[in-house]
Amino acid sequence: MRKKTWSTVISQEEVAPAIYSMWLDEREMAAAAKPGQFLSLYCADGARLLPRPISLCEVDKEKGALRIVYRVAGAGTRELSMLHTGDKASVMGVLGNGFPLQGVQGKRVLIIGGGIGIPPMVELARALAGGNDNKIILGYRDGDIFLTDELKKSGEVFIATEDGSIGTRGNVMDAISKHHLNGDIIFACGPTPMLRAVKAYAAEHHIECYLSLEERMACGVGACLACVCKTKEVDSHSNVHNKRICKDGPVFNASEVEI
Amino acid sequence: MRKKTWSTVISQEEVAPAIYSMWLDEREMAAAAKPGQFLSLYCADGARLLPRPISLCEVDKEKGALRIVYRVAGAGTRELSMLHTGDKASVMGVLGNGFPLQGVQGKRVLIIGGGIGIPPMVELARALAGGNDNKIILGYRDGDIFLTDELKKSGEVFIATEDGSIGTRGNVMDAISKHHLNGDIIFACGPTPMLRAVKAYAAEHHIECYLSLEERMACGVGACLACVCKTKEVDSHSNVHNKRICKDGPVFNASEVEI
Amino acid sequence: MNMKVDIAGVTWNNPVTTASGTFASGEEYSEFVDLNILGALTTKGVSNIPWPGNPTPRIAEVYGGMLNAIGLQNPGVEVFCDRDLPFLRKYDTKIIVNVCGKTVADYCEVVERLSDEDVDMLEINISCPNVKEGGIAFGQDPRAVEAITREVKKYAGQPVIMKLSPNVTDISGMAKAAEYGGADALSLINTITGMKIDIYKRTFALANKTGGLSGPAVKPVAVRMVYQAAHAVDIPVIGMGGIADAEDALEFLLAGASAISVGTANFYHPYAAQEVVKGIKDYMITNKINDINELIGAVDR
Amino acid sequence: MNMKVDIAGVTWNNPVTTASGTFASGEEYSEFVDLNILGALTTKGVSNIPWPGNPTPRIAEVYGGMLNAIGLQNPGVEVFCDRDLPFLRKYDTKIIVNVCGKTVADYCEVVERLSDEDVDMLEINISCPNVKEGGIAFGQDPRAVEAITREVKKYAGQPVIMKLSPNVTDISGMAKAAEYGGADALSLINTITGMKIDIYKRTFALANKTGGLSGPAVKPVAVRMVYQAAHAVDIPVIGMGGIADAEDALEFLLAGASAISVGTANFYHPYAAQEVVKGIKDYMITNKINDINELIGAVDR
Ligand SMILES: Cc1cc2nc3c(=O)[nH]c(=O)nc-3n(C[C@H](O)[C@H](O)[C@H](O)COP(=O)(O)OP(=O)(O)OC[C@H]3O[C@@H](n4cnc5c(N)ncnc54)[C@H](O)[C@@H]3O)c2cc1C
Ligand SMILES: Cc1cc2nc3c(=O)[nH]c(=O)nc-3n(C[C@H](O)[C@H](O)[C@H](O)COP(=O)(O)OP(=O)(O)OC[C@H]3O[C@@H](n4cnc5c(N)ncnc54)[C@H](O)[C@@H]3O)c2cc1C
Ligand SMILES: Cc1cc2nc3c(=O)[nH]c(=O)nc-3n(C[C@H](O)[C@H](O)[C@H](O)COP(=O)(O)O)c2cc1C
Ligand SMILES: Cc1cc2nc3c(=O)[nH]c(=O)nc-3n(C[C@H](O)[C@H](O)[C@H](O)COP(=O)(O)O)c2cc1C
Ligand code: FES
Ligand code: FES
Repeated sequence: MRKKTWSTVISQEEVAPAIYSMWLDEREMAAAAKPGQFLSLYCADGARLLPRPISLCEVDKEKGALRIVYRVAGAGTRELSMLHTGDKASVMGVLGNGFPLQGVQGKRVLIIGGGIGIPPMVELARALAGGNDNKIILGYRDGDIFLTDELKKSGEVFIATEDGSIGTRGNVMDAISKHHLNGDIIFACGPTPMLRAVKAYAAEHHIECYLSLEERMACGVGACLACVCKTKEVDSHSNVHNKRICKDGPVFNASEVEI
Repeated sequence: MRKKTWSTVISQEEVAPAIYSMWLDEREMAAAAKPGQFLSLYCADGARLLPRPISLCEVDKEKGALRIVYRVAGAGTRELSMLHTGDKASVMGVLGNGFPLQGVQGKRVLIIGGGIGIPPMVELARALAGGNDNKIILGYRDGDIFLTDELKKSGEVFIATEDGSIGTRGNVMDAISKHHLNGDIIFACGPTPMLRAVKAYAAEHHIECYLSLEERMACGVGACLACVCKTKEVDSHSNVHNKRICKDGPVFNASEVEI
Repeated sequence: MNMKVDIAGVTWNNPVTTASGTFASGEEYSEFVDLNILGALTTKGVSNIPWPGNPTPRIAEVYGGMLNAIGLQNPGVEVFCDRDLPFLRKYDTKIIVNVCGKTVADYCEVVERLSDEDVDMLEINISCPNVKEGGIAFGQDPRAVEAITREVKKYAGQPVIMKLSPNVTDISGMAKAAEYGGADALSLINTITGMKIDIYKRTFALANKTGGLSGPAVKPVAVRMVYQAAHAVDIPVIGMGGIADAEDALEFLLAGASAISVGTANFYHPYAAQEVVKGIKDYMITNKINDINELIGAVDR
Repeated sequence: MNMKVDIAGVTWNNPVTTASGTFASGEEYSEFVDLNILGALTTKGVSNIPWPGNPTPRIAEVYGGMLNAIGLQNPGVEVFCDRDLPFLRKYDTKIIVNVCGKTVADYCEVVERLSDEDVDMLEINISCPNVKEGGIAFGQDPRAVEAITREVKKYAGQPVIMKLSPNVTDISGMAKAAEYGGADALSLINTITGMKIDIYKRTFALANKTGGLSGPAVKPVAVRMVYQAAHAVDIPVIGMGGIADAEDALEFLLAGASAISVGTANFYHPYAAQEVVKGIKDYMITNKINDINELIGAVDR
């Protein structure tokens, strides 16, 4: 289910400095949405035409609502942060493939989120909360943490902060080794250096690992070839060593992509 | 007094189909404003950068408020028409020279407004209402008239409509001849064909005549030379046969400009 | 009411196509747009062998538009013929295959390979600013334009549209050169070379340093060049550059374009191409235009 | 912290000037901006005799910018010297007089007339797309650029900035031609030729049919050309095209411009030039840059 439409803002609040949480009324997209998928949000200002891709943080299928949590990174997200209840947001979705959930049942899951890569982990952790022993490792810059309460409902949460103000001082890998965390499968989203470290760790320990990647996007639907990542093998669609993050991802098996 | 600022919208309403009336909270500009001057309004959408020049319709010096009345002519005025009480409007003002009021005292004044050239006549007529016998001739397309109530307070109003639904069928000149209106001085604002007719009429009857002109504007302050009109004599500023409508006008003695 | 236009002997149901590289081979946008509604569908550039394209970041947002340096990534003509062409043929629309290459021989190889395929027209991209060899180098010198046109025409089984670069002093000269070389039609504009610098990282926003500017920002330049080109030649001109709605499209038709392409607008408004077709029709009804051909070049009349 | 830059031997207090034709001779904007804060003030084009300019409409709004075809209306060099120069000399800013003409002799006449005046630099506009004779015709052929530069230099009492047109295939070649001809500095870009059509009236939006595109829409093209020109020559380059804030200005400095001009932005934000000066200073403080010259061309370093 893909469409572009005007969605009504149900609510918006600042959950940490410059981090906003917005609920959108979007029944059709909510019905189809899977954890790890994303939306393209568009600006009202005609100077800014390209989409702002933002991951789904929560999906309320019953209410027909979608939650996104994002950092104000520039003019586009600043504009979005100024929307109020009842305003309309221009949204395309739902986009991307999402995290693979088949066969995860019963496995020990490591859910790793760094900074603004944490939001997609909320819906993922909830989806896996039933049958799995979720360990959720979250990396923040400092004590301004967000979404930890939501995530605590779906597993055991371990926090790392760069300045050491909460939890382990350092990054998510430091928290993993400090707490001797083990798992059969890893899901991770966060800055590229973090994803590289996670990938290396997974390879070293032969753990199945899925990463959610980011790249600049123009179309969001696989048509423009802006958002590619390098792949180990020739991709069947592109016929070269490239996959499209927006359509073939944003979630990839760590072993198939080169980051 | 010229500045560019964000003014608060006090109120806005649709006074006729696609004709909006907006009051702006702008004490400093109101204090300086004269009838016939105008504001430049700017769009929020960065795709549209140039000003929308709109005449002052009323000036409330006591409240520090300015009224504009405008037709939704395109995307920019459509955007303006969507502002509500409390919203901010980007405004530059006050611009232009305004109508010359010295020496008008005691004269028989013909105030002629056509269509969206009517708004500036409201403040002008009020300023002249004390000591003059104002005849106010208004031309509309059809029965959707506006600002007539305001104008009736400042003189005797004669209406012409193109479709004849109210008053004289035809244009302002038809109303003037039908009612045998005479005057010692004319102030007019409206579409160019109307202004041409007024100018010819004034010349024929040797009546002093002031016209408010329109042209596309970029700067609004006399710097870009976009908004010129042809003049009979070499202009002292430009040193050619051109005057700037935004700075040297928008009001000109009919005998000095070629339209 | 007639919306059909004749482009070099090929009759399109209406004058609207998609700009190469902004609509892939149609599949991705078929979820948003009924492809049957398009006068023609122009594909992403196709080369003789698969091309991997440029490193990322490949795009950057700029005021009223975007820069791209995709670098003509494509799966190659074989995969195109085996997979994309059968998909496209399901629809009632003309198929224009955009062709790219590094050498004249490369272009000719693709053109020859396509000559027996069920393709309606070929568009030869001699104006891509984002590849080191080929592309724009051919499109900035009138002699090179004429030469490559003449060569490609020898192998072509379909009418040939030469796609011109706006990065030139004299677009009329380029248009004439393509016409002398035997082009059946022209299309323009491709993207205008631009650059964006990230002032915080003090580096180029694109891995390729420069990229092609497209979107509404380029429209006035595109309308001017289409006007000039259409007045310089007797072959049809397909206009593009910043077209996002029917009003934009009509500007190009009035300027002299016989057809138009919707490009970057597809990205931010996936229904754009379809709405342009509808909007042109509405304009014709409102303005009592019986034949779209009355509008073509009408700004001068 | 040093914000001073040396442009062909003239020291500006900071690298910010106004683009010719967007700031008249300063008087109109002196109500909004403290002219003392500008590194330099560049005037509207001045010719030997008064020029009436083009018929109206002279401008049209376009997406993210504007088209203008003012046609270089100006009161002529005598009025300029008698009225505008004394006004400008009251301020602590360098004065750059932009010069236009129909023939090489016209240019030389103005340049010679100004040679003894209290003017700091001359900017020779060989790139105006809006006049029939002169202007852009000189700016689209490297030999013509070199020749006019050489000629003008003979009469100039001040350093000469040649203002280049973006409507060319090869901006580096033009930059080199001006340098060979003896230019002391370059400025670019002038406007890009564009066109707008009113689809309801089916006529041109400008009386002149075509006009020059300026404003944020052109910035990526301008940054690219400034980068190319700055890499092609050893003389300083003054960058402009769509600069509206300090971030825009810094892009040009990083690309290689030694100074920058604020143009169209003055129209819609009369405080722009002043805010650009302030914003560059803030950026230098935040990023611990002691000398503005460290930033010039720094994208490559
Ligand atoms: C699949 C995906 C999911 C994402 N999910 C989230 C999320 O849940 N929460 C969140 O805060 N951020 C998320 N991001 C990053 C988010 O898209 C950017 O922060 C946002 O686009 C910045 O827009 P801006 O206008 O504020 O910044 P600007 O820097 O002004 O944006 C300029 C341009 O660059 C693009 N851009 C800038 N940063 C990024 C980036 N990191 N990735 C892709 N494009 C970028 C913008 O979309 C825009 O086109 C996600 C990115 C991707 C690709
Ligand atoms: C001195 C002056 C006073 C005016 N007073 C009023 C008034 O009181 N009420 C009112 O309804 N209208 C008035 N107008 C006309 C008003 O400026 C235009 O209707 C308005 O700018 C249209 O903007 P738009 O975005 O809706 O239309 P668009 O056509 O989309 O505008 C595109 C561009 O053209 C310009 N433009 C379009 N029409 C005009 C015009 N007639 N004059 C100047 N520029 C134009 C716009 O400013 C903009 O830059 C006045 C014009 C001038 C010059
Ligand atoms: C992402 C992207 C990819 C493009 N790829 C091609 C291409 O493969 N071949 C080609 O001839 N033009 C290509 N173009 C140019 C467009 O077809 C078109 O000429 C240009 O973008 C101007 O139109 P627009 O402003 O409507 O996008 C591409 C443009 C974009 C934005
Ligand atoms: C209304 C207007 C008038 C201009 N007049 C001149 C001129 O007289 N001489 C000149 O060299 N450039 C002139 N220019 C070009 C500008 O100086 C500048 O090169 C161009 O507009 C690009 O910068 P911008 O996008 O910041 O405006 C003019 C531009 C505009 C918009
Ligand atoms: S953003 Fe266009 S292919 Fe991914
Ligand atoms: S609008 Fe610039 S001089 Fe009048």
